[in-house]
Amino acid sequence: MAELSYREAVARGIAQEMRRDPTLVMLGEDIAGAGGVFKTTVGLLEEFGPTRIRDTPISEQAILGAAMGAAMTGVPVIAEIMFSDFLAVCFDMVANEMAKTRYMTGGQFTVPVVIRTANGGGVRFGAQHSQSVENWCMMIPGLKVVAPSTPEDVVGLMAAAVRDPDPVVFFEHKSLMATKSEVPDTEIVGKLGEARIIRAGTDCTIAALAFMVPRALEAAQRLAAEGVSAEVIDLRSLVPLDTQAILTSVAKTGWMFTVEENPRLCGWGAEVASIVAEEAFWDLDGPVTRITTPHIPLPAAENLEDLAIPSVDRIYETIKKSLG
Amino acid sequence: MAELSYREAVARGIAQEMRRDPTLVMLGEDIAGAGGVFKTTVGLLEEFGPTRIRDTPISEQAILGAAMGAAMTGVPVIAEIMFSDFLAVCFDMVANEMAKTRYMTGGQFTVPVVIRTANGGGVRFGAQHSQSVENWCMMIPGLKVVAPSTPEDVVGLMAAAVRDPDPVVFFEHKSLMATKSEVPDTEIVGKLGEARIIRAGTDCTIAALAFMVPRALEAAQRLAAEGVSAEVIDLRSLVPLDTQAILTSVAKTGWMFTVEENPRLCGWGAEVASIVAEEAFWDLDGPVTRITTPHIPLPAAENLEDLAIPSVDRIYETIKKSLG
Amino acid sequence: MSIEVDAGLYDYAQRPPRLPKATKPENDRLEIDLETRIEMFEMQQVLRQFEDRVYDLFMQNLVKGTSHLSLGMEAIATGVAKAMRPDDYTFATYRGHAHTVARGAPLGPVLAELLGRDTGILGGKGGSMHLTSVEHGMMGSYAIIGAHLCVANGAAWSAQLRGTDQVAVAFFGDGTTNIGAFHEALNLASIWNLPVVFVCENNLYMEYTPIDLVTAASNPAAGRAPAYDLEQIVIDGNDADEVYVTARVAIEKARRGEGPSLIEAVTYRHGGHSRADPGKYRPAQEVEAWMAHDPLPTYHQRLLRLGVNESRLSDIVHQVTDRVEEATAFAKAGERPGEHVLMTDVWADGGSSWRN
Amino acid sequence: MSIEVDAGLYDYAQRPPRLPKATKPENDRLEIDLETRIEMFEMQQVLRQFEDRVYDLFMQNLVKGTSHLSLGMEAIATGVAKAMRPDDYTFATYRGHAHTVARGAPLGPVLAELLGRDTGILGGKGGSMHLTSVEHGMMGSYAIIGAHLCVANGAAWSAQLRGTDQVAVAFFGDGTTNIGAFHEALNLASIWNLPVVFVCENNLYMEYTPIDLVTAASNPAAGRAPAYDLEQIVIDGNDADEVYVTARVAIEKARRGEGPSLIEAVTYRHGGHSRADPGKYRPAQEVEAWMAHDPLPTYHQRLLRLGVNESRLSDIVHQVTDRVEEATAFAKAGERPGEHVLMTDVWADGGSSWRN
Ligand SMILES: Cc1ncc(C[n+]2csc(CCOP(=O)(O)OP(=O)(O)O)c2C)c(N)n1
Ligand SMILES: Cc1ncc(C[n+]2csc(CCOP(=O)(O)OP(=O)(O)O)c2C)c(N)n1
Ligand SMILES: [Mg+2]
Ligand SMILES: [Mg+2]
Repeated sequence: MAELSYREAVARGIAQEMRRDPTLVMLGEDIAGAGGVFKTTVGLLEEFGPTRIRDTPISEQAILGAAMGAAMTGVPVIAEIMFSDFLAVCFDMVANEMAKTRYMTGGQFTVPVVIRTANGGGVRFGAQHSQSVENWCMMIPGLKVVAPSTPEDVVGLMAAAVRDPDPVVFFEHKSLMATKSEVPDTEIVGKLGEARIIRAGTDCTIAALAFMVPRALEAAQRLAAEGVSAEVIDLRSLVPLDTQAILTSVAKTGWMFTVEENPRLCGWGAEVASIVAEEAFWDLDGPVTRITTPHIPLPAAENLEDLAIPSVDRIYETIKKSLG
Repeated sequence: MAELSYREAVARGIAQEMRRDPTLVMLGEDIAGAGGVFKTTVGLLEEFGPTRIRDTPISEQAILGAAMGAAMTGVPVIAEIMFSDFLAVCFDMVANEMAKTRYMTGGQFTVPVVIRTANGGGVRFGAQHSQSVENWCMMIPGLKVVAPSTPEDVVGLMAAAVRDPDPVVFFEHKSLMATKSEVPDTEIVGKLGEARIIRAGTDCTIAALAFMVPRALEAAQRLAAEGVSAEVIDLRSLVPLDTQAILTSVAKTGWMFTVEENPRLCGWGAEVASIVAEEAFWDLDGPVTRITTPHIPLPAAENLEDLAIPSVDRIYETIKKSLG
Repeated sequence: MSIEVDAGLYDYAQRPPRLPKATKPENDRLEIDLETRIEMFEMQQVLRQFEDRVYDLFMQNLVKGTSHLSLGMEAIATGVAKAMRPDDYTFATYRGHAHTVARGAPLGPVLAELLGRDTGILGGKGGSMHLTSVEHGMMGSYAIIGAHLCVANGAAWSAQLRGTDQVAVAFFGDGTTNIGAFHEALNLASIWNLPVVFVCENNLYMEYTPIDLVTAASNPAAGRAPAYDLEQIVIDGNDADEVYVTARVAIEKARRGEGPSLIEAVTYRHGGHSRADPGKYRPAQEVEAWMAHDPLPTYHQRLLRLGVNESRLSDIVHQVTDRVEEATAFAKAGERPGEHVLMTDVWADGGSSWRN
Repeated sequence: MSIEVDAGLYDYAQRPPRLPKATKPENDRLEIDLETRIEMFEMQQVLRQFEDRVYDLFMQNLVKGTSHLSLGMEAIATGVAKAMRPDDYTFATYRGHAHTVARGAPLGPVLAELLGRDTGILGGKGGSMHLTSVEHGMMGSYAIIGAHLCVANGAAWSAQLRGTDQVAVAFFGDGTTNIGAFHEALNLASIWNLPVVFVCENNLYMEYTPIDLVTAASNPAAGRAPAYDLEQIVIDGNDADEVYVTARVAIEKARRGEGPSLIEAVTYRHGGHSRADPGKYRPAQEVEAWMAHDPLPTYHQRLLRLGVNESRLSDIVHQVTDRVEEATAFAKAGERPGEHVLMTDVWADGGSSWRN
C-alpha cells in the first residue's frame, strides 16, 4: 500500500499496462517531454521511450485517426485529448469513425483505443475548459465510457479500458487530480460496467459519478445524522452501465436521485432516470429526482461556478426535501 | 392553399424570410448552383442571387465560423450542414463557440444563426449518413433545437428560427422530404417551444418528433380501433421544450410513451421521461416507456434499417402491452 | 448588401470548360512489362463493366440508398492497386467500389453488399459507402470527408511501429483537400515520416460545384504539397501506366522508410456525382472532351501499338462480361440479412449490450 | 517495436537553441511619425506592466483558474492595434490580455475580470481566456485552438456584405497552424477575398513542445501561405515598428478589397505557457538570447536615437505604473458577481430557460 494521488494513479495505470503489453503506445499533445499538462504522464517517456510515448502537433483529428488506424492494424493505443471539451474538434473520429467501423464492416475491425481526457469543472477555467461531457460519448453506440472517482479506480479502470478490445473514453476529473488515497502496490485490474456501492443505505439511492461521488457521499453522511439512510452508488462506468446495481438498490430504497455535473438536458442521469421510471416504476415511493448543473455554460468566477455545480448542500437539501 | 412537399417547404420558408429581411444570407455546400443535395434550396439562387446564396468548399468549420462571425456583427445567417452526421466535423463551432459566446461574454454577442441540416434514417444511407442527432444539440446549453414533421411546420418553424436571435439547429428529415400537404399561401410564422397535440386522447400520451410523428399517429389510430384512446404530441421543438403540453397530457392520461428515432442512450426521450418521472410522478398510472432505435449504429440493408427504427407495429404493440 | 459576385459563375454549365491534356505518347515506352499491362487492361474492363452494372441495378431500384461510381476514373484504382503489395493497406471513400475490386475483393459479394444481401461483403450492414475487405488489404470506405486520411496515417504508423514495411494508400477527391482533416493528416504524415501515399483523384468537381471555385490553390492537392514539405506531383489520372509508374515510385519510397507522398491524379467522372445525378452542372464541351479522353479506349490502343492482338483483348472483355454476369446472379441470389444480425458486432465480443 | 526516435529530441531543453535575429537598424528609418512611436512605446509599457501585475496577482492566488501572458510579445499587439481603425475587429486567443488592452479596453475592468469580480469586463462570467469588449472592436478571446480564425472570416464577410470597409484581424500562435480549422479558414478567406488579416504570433512553442518538431513547414504560418495563394510574410515580432508597418500595409490592402494576408511575427514568451509554468523545457541559452532581444528596451533605445529625451520616456513609464496601480485597486475593490447572473444571458432575451 502506498498513498497515491489521482494524478499519479493515471501514470501508474498506464505504466502497468505498458509493462504488460510491449505493443501498447500512447500519443497526445505535450504528454512526453512535458509529462502532460495535468502531469498525468510524468515519467512515462523516461521509462518507455519516445517511440511509445509520443508528442503530437495540435491536431486532434490526426491524433485520434492515428490511434484508430493503428488499433485496427494490431497496435493498441492510448490517445490523450487534453481537455474533454476538445472532443468537439475531433468528434467525427469519436462518434462516426471509431464507434461505428466495426458494426459497419460486419465485424471486420477491432478498435482497441483508449481516449483519455481531462473532464469537468471546479477549476475556474471557464465555459470552454470545464465541461462534463460524459453524455457526449454515452449517447454514441459503439463507445464505452468510464469515469473513475478514486486513485485506485483510476488504475483499475485504466487497466480494464486498455485491455478492452473496443474504443473506451476514459474521463479523468480535473478537480480530483490532487486527491489522494491508499492504493495497493500489486497489479490492479478493474472491470468495466461495475458500479460500486460506496455507502449502503435503506431510505434512498443516490447515483453519482466522478467529482460528484465524494459530494454525494458527504451529503449522505449528513442525511444519516438526520436519520435518513442513503445508499450511494459510484457508477464508475456509463457504458456498459451497471443497471443491476441501480435497480437492486431502488428496489430496496424506493427513492432514486442522480447527481450530475453535466448541464441538465440529456445528461447521463436522464438515461438512468428513464430506466428506473420504466423498469423499477412499481418499486418507487416517489419521484425520481435529478440534481444537475443548470442547463447553462459554466461561468469562470469562483462563486458562480460553485453555485452552478451540485454542491453537498444542494444534494443534501434536495433529498431532505423530497423525502420530507 | 397549395399542396407543398416538405422539401419544397424548406425553400419556401427560406424565401419567405429572405424577402422579409434583405440582410439575411445563406451558405453551404452545393446549395446555390445545384439547389442543394436534397433539392431543398431550389430557386433561391435565381431569386436572391449569389451574394446571398453562396456555395462553399467542403469546410464545415469554416461554414459555421463564417455564419457565427457574420451573425455576431449584424448579418443573420442560415448555414446548411448537408447531413446532420457532419455536425461532428464542426461540433466545436456548434457546441463550444456559437452556443457559449453570449454567456461567456456577459451578453455582449447575439448570434442569429440557423443551422439547417438533413437528419434521420429510412433512406438506406448507412451508419454515417442516417443518424438522428437532435440530442447532440439538445444537450448543449445555448442551442435551440427544432425538428418539424409537416410542410406547414417547416415553413412556420423556419420563420421562427430565422427570427429568433439565438442559434437554432433546424433538423430536416430525409424520410419526410417527399411528403406533401396543403399549406396556406400567406406568410406563415410559427413559434419555438410549442408542441402540437395532433390527436387528442385520454388513455395514454405519446410524444414523438419528426419522422416518428406520422408513425405514432398511425399507431394511435390502430390503438383506437382496440378502444385505447392515445393522445399524440408532436414536440416540434426540443429547446425550448413544451413541458406544459407534456405534463398536462400525462396528468390526463397517466401513461407516458416516447417514440425516438435516436439510438437509446441519452436520447431526447430520456430527458422527457426524467421530467415526467420527477414532475408528474403522482399522475402516472404505470411505467414511463421509451420506444427507440436500439443503441446501435444504423445498418444499410433495407430490412435491417426498418427493423432498427421504431415502426408502427412496434409502437402499437409496446403500448398495447403496457396498457395491458 | 453591396458586393455582387458574377451570377454567371453559378450557372456552372456555362463556365469555360476545363479540358483534358492529351495522353502522353511517350507513356507507351514506360518500363512496364506487357503482362502487367494486360492485367491492367483487364482490371479497367472489370471496373468499367462492374460500375455500369451497378448503375443499371440502381436504376432498377435493386441497389438501395446511394452509390458513387468510378466510371471514367478506372485507371487510378487500377494503376495504384497494381503497384501495391498484397499486405499493403488501402483506404477509400464512399466512391470505393473500384478500389475494393482493384485490391481483389470478389465481385459477387461486393455487388451483393450494394443490394443489401446477407452474402454481401459486409453482410449487408455497411452498403455501398463502406465497402471493406480486410483480407484483401482493403481497410474500408469512409463516407465522411477527410477522416480516413487520418486513419490511413494510423495504419502507416502501426506498420512503422511493428517494423513491417507495409505501406498505406489513401484515396480521396479534390474537394476533400479543403477540409481540416486533410491538413492535419498531411502534416502528421510528414513530420512522422509515415509510409503512406495520399492519392487525390481530382475529377474537377466536389458534388456539383467546380473545385476551382472553392479552392485557393490551382492544384487542389499538389498546390498544398509544399506546406507539408512534400513534392508536387500531378499526373494524368486517365493513363493507367502513368498512374502505375508514379505509384510504384511513391510506394517504394515509403517502403524504404523515406516517408509519405501526395499524388494528384487528374481525371473526370463519366456520370454524375452519385445515384441518378445527370451531372448537368458541367459544360457539354467539357464532358465531351473528357469522354474522348476515356482511359479504356486509350489503353486499348496502346496495347495494340505494343503488339498485343485484338482478339486477345476482346477475349478479355468477354470474359469480364461473364464474370460480371456471374456476380450479378450471385448478388441477386442472396437473401436479406437475418434479423439477428441487427444486434451483432457493435462490440468485439460480437454483441451490442450497453448494460450488464 | 522497431523504429527508435532520438530520445534526446524529447529533452527539449537540450535541443539546439533557436536564437533571435538582431533588430534591423534600418527600422529606425521606417516611415512612422514620432508621436505614433511614442504611443507605441507607451502601449508596450502598459502591456508589460499589466501582465507583470497579472502574474503577481496569480501568484497571490487572486487570479483564479489560469492565465496566459504576452510578456515578451508586446510589440505585436501594440503594432497591429495601432494600425487598426476603431471599428475594425480583433479576434484573439486565450492569450488575449494584450490584444484586449491594445484595442483600448480599460485596464480596471479587464483586471477585475481576471479576479472574477462583478466589475469585470465580462461580469466575471468569462475569465482570463475569454476577454471581449465589443465597444472597443475586441470581438473575443477564444480558448479552443483554431475556431476563431473561422469566426474572424465571418466578421470580415459581414463587413463585405454590409459594404463597410472594416477589416478583421485574427491573432493566433504557431501551434495553431497545425489544426484543421486553420486550413479551412485560410482557404475560405482567400477564395472569398475576405478583408481579414491573420497574424501568427510565432513564439516557437505550442504549450511545452517546440513547434519545429511537430510542423512540416519550417515557418509554421508563412510556409503554408502559398497553399492559400497568399504572400509569405515573416517579420520580427519584437519590433513594434516593423509590426506596425507590415500590419498597416496588410490592413489597407484588405480595406481596399484586395483580400486577406497572413503575417508571421516571430517572437518569444518571457515566461511559461500559462499559470506558473517555469518553461523549463526551453534551452537556457535560447531564453537568454531572447530576453536580450526584449522588444521594450530595444524600442526605448530607438526612441532615444530618434531624439526623444529620456525624461519623457521615464515619465511615461511612471504614468503607466500609476495606471496599473489604479487598475489593481479597482479590480480588488470589485465584488463577487451576484448569484442572479448565473442564470442570465444564455439567450438574447437575457434568460436561460429551456422550457416553456
Ligand atoms: C464532412 C463532409 N462534408 C460533406 C460531405 C458530403 N459530400 C459527399 S461527397 C462530397 C463531394 C466530395 O468531392 P471530392 O472530394 O472531390 O470527391 P469526389 O466525390 O469528387 O470523388 C460531399 C461534399 C461529406 N460526405 N462529408
Ligand atoms: C483544440 C485545442 N487543442 C489543444 C488545446 C490546448 N492548448 C491550449 S494553448 C496550446 C498551445 C497553443 O500554442 P500556440 O498556437 O503556439 O499559441 P501560444 O500559446 O504559443 O501563444 C494548446 C495545445 C486547445 N486549447 N485547443
Ligand atoms: Mg471530386
Ligand atoms: Mg506558440
